[in-house]
Parts: sequence; structure tokens; C-alpha cells
Amino acid sequence: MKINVLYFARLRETFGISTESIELASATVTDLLQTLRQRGKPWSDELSGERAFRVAVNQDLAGPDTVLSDRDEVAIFPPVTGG
Amino acid sequence: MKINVLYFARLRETFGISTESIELASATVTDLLQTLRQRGKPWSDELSGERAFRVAVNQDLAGPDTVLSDRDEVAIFPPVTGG
Amino acid sequence: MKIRVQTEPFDLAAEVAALYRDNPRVGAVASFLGLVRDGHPNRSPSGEGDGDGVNTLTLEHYPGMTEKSLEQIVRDALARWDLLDVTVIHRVGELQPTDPIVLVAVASAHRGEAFAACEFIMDYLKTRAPFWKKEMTPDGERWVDAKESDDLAAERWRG
Amino acid sequence: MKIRVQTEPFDLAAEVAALYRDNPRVGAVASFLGLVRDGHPNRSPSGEGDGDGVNTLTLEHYPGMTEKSLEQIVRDALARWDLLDVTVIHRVGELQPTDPIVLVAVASAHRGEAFAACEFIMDYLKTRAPFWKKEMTPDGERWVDAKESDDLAAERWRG
Repeated sequence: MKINVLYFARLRETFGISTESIELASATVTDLLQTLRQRGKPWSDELSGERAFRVAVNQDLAGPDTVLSDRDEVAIFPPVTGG
Repeated sequence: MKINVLYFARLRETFGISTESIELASATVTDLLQTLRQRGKPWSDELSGERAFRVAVNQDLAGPDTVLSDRDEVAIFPPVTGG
Repeated sequence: MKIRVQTEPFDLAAEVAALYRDNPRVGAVASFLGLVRDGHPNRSPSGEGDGDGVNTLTLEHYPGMTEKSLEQIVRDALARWDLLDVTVIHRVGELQPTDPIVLVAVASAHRGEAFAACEFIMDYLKTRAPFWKKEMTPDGERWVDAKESDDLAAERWRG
Repeated sequence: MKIRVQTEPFDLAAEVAALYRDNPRVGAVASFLGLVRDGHPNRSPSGEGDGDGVNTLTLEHYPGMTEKSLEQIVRDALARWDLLDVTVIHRVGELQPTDPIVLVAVASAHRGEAFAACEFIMDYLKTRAPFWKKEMTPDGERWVDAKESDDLAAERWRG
């Protein structure tokens, strides 16, 4: 299946990419993150869990066990700082 | 000594007076109230304690034991309802 | 600190802007606007008393003590929280439904202080500042009774 | 309910008036204005970080999710308190010190609900709505770090 991945703020700048399309077998958020970490630095550093980040699936905040479906929109971003 | 007494809102209307000067021997707030109650109705009804009222001495909220001095300004009024 | 008791309307935007426009340390302004409701303020908040047809509200106050008590309430808030500025404006005289009655606006660096102080000032204003409301309704005039809920709201800031 | 994400300034007085002007059931409007501070928002509220010389703040957001999350926060507030109307406006793009960033305004019959809901919405907006601030200072650019105190502020509304 195909997942559309979006990056925002510091992560967008660090990864040098704002959006990409990733092919995955059926997967959870954890599986997607593992795929991204396997790219090496800076992905492995930023997504190791040492620095806080958030994941949204189809524009709702999601946890590591959230199951992904074909054409889902997954966003990965730092903790929010609006207001 | 002479005490300047002010009435506000419902009490001003019920007593039909907004301000008066009262001669008293040295006295507390309780003594002043007793003097006023001795006038009979509506004073005795309104100041008996059955209906809530407040007393301010020189523009600060005061209790029954507050001692009055010559030329003090004593205000008697219903619980406030501003805001 | 700005404390005003006046018959005239006030300009919400101008009052709030005056709290932050020249002070870049201000990160938060919490403000409260109290308005004349077209309902019977004496009754329960359940809504059963709403829509009673109040046409005019007359606000009486105790000149001198009003300003003194508002200043004391604001000084208490300034002592309790780290605030940058406070404005309190309360109208008196005749007001109609939807007319603003009171504005409390509090500026601080961070929002927690501004919210707490704004609510504190309103709770004490409601129970300590000498204002009295009289309603004109189709049934005649009546003085608004004080609400026990206001005493309870002020109580919770103690201790 | 009115939710806006925009680059343009907003008119505080017009937004607040829109909440009560045509609804005489409104007795209370609590509002919050968040502003760009000329200080380093990452540091402690003790003031040690104030006056660092932030020149420009750039606000990025996640279009679509931003509006969705703000609507959900407002719906949660409407379910929790007896409110009459809510407006949330959040600016994005480049802002300067003393520029308003966010307005949350809540109308209700009585003040307790308006204050609580306004603070609730701000606390959740701060921790759940996808906005990110980047500061430009004389030392260069930096993304603002999230504050633990904001997570704690949101936590207290649970249970």
C-alpha cells in the first residue's frame, strides 16, 4: 500500500523534505517509523525517541499502534508550539 | 460625636433617605445599628439581620465590632450586585 | 493600573491594545466583558429565568468607595501574580440588554497568570465593589438580589 | 462557532461584538489574546530570558489538520460547558513583537463557564493544534521548543 508522509517545522528542515510517498506492506505507525529510521542519519537520530516528536494519521494525533491503510496521510512533526 | 450615615440601593429607597448625620456617644457599628433599629419599621425590619446587609466605615467593609470615631462615614447597603 | 467608573461606553479594542502596544514583554491578555442580559439575573443559571424581558438596568454605586475597593482588588491581584498591567472599567447609570457593563483586562508574560488574575478580579468585584443593579421589566422595577454563587466564587481564592 | 487560520490581523472588538451583539442571552465574554513577546519563549517564566531581541516570529502550520483540531477542541468545550458561542482565530506567517497571534473568545450566560472554556481551549490549542513557531534573533533562527508547563496545563482538565 501507499502512504503519503508529511513533515513539518524542524523535522521538515532537518530531513530536507516536506512530503513523500512510501510503499509499505500492511503496517502500523511503528512499522513506518522503523522503515524511516533504517535510512540512517538524520532519520535514525530524530525518530529514535530521544527527541520528542508526534505522529498524526489522517490529521488526527495517533499512537504507535495505529494501523495504517492504503492512501493514509501520515504527518510527523515536533511537539506543537502555537498559541 | 457625629457620624455621617449613607444608604444605598434598596435600603436608600426603603428608608427614603440617602444620607443623614447622627449624634452618638462613643460607639461601635453594632451600637449605631441598635440606635437605628429603635426607630421602628422599616429600620427594625431591614437591620434585624433577617435580610442581609453590609456596613462600610470610611469606605472599607466593616464588621459589627468596628469602633466608630467622630466624623466617620458609615454606609449601610444591601449585598453588592455589580459586574 | 487603570480603574474607571463611568456612564459612557468604553472601547474594548483600545483598552486591550493600551495594555500591550508599547510593552513587548506582554505575551498574554485575558479579558472579561460582562453584559446586560435580557433575562432575570436573580434566577438559576439553568436558563429557566432567561428571556424575562428586562428593558433597562440601572446601576447605582457608592462614589469614592467604588474606586477604592476596585483599586484594592487590583492591588491584591498584582501582589498575588506576576502581572504587567490591569484595566478595570465599570459602567453606571442606565443600560440596555447587550450593553457592556464591565471590562476587566489583565496583561502578563504568560497566560496562566492573566487568566487567574482576571477571574480573581471579577470574583472580588462581584462580592466587594459597591455597585447595585435595578431592573426595569414589564412587571415593574426590582433590585437584583446578590447570588450565593458569587460568594462561593470569591471564597475559593482564600488560603 | 467560528474557526479561522489566517495571515491577516484580526479585529478584536468586531470579533467579540459578533459574539454578543445579536444575542441578549450572553452575559459574559471571556477572551484571550496571545502576542509575540520580545523575549526568548523557550526560557523560564522567571524573566531571565526576556528581552533577547526576537525580531520576527514565523508561524508554520499543518493546513487541514489545524482547522480540524481546533474544531475538535471547541466541540469538546461546547460539550463540557453551557456556552453560547466561541471564536478562535490563529495567525500564521511572519509576525513581529507585540503582534497578536491568537484570539480565543467564549460567550456564555454566566462568567464561570466562559472563563473555564476559554482557558481550556487555550491549553488544548497549545498542546494539540499543529502550529510551530520559529524565531529570528540577532543570533540567527531557531525553532521554539515545546514547554512542559503547557502539557501540565492541558493535563489538569482530564478526569
